[in-house]
Amino acid sequence: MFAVVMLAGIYGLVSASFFVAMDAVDVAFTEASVGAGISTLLMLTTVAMTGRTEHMASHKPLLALFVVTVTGGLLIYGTFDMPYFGSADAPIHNHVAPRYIYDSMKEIGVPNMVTSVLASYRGFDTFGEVTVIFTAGIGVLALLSVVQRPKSDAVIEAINDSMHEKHLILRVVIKTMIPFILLYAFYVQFHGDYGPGGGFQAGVIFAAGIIMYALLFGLSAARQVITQPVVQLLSAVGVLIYGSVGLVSMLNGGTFLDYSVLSADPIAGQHLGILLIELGVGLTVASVMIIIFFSFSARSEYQQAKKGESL
Amino acid sequence: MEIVLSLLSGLFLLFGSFLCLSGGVGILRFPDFYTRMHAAGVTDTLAAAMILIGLMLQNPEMLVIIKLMMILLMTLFISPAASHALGQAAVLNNLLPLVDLNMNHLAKNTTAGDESSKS
Amino acid sequence: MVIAATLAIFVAMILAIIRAVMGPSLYDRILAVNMFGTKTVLLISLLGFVMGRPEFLDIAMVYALINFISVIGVLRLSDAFNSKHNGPVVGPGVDPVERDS
Amino acid sequence: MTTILGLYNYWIVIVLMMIGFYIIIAHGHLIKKIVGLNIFQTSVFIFYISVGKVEGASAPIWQEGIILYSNPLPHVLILTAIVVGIATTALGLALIIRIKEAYGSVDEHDIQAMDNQDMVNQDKEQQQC
Repeated sequence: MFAVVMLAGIYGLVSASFFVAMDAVDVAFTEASVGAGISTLLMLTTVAMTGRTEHMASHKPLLALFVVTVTGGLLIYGTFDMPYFGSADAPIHNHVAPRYIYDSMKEIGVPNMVTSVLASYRGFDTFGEVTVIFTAGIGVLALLSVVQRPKSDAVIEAINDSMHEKHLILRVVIKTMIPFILLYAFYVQFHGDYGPGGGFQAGVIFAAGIIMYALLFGLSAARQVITQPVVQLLSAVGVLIYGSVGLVSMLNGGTFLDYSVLSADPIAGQHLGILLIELGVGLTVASVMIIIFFSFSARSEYQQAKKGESL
Repeated sequence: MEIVLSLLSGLFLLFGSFLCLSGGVGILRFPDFYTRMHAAGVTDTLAAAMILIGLMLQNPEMLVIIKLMMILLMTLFISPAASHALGQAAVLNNLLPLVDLNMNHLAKNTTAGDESSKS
Repeated sequence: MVIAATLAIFVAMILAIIRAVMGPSLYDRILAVNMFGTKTVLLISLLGFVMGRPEFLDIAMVYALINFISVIGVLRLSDAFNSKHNGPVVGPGVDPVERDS
Repeated sequence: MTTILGLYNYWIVIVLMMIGFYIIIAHGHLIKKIVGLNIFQTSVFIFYISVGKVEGASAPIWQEGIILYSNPLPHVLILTAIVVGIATTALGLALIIRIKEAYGSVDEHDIQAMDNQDMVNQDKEQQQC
């Protein structure tokens, strides 16, 4: 099982390099921060909690193989009518894409077309996605949250000391690196208009910094830095910021999420709107990732404590 | 000046690629975990440094050079720390290095250890 | 030269994948994944130069960070695996824990 | 020959997709099913991104002197999909943890056997009443 998870991690790394080769730098950025780091960690936590063994008898390969081959064959038959790889006159490039590519600089004024499409042209879509992420965070919280008394300072100190001896070098290295990671997350957040980056990526990087802290200093210590209520509040605030930007633009006489009316100059309004929205996205993504990780590791601690009692 | 720079960068890149390849061969061919770690850890750091310096010499833009330097610094920070963590975890969990106490039978024991580690 | 370096890194990555698939111990896999990650950082920065838009080094930077985080995380979690059964040492080069896969 | 060179990206996607599909339907282990689902998902990402690529074009970030860009629309769709994907994966893993706590197993067949056993027991109880 462990090997499966590690190879899945490598798969994430490979696909990110593939995305770079395909010009999709923003996607590569996201995949790099999500696919390689957080998903591997979550899977490993789950494997650690559910056990590593597997029955080999429970396969029914022949029927499955048959179904898969037939489906694959049909799909390959379907590809013969598809436009060739890389051809510029494929239908996908002739519908809305030219407007995004050639007019977005005039209409939005943001060099990164992915950001302008994400936050402005298709702001509705992104609003939906952010809500889905928020809902998933709530779902994880509902499934895994453990009622626990806050530990006393002495207990936290004891855990801290025991880890201090074991991971001294790592802790020193990471302590020096965490400020830079958080700073870098802010850079990604606010540089998203000009280069690859944006709220989604920045949120994940920020969360990764906090997760690193939690891994080496213990969950309780991390919870003292960022308490559970604060994260939960922030995840809701992010969605709220997004929605209220839409409402404010409606109050100013535009349509929902039309940022041109936010300021006297439409381009400046677009800039302001995109900035605020990316902030909302970043807040929600970061806090949902932190919530997910905290819930997983708190559950794992809870299970271990239960095991200790029953022994 | 241009020619010297591109020549230098080519040399750095060549050396970096050589180190990369030797590290790859090392991680595949060495007999036990600790020697493999040596191959990967040592060559990785230097190879990354060489390739990044080679790239730095190729590009005149300041921003790109600064970014490359940050990547280089981070690699120099991260690689040894990760190697240390790996080695420590392996030692603490009773993964023993392939040591031959009886030096005369080095070749024989190595193959035996290799087989048992594959099983 | 840049392209040659890219190819060399590619070959090294493939060798690392072979090691990650072969195992045999858990730490070998983590080592291979770590090496694969550092190679990916180099590959992405080289790819930026090959494609003529070297501004995209940000991705390589993220990669370096995230790779480190995941290695540390995996090691911490594998501690949790192994603390359960710290059995007797089986033999040189054989990890007492890795049994499945 | 031109067909092969022109369409290979779709075929790679299909192969990946079918690998994911096979893992989902053939394996009983729930975490493996999630891994399979992830592979399937990534194959769809690769499909979108490869469709958006234009030969000889550059990344869609505006720069002086570059005329041809790849299509930014699929990038946007996939970018959000990746983050949503990790959120939903986390939800699935959370469900698996609860299943393990409730049944003591993460194998589909064991769980189904236990469910059937429960149903039989309930039927017996009802008959006795």
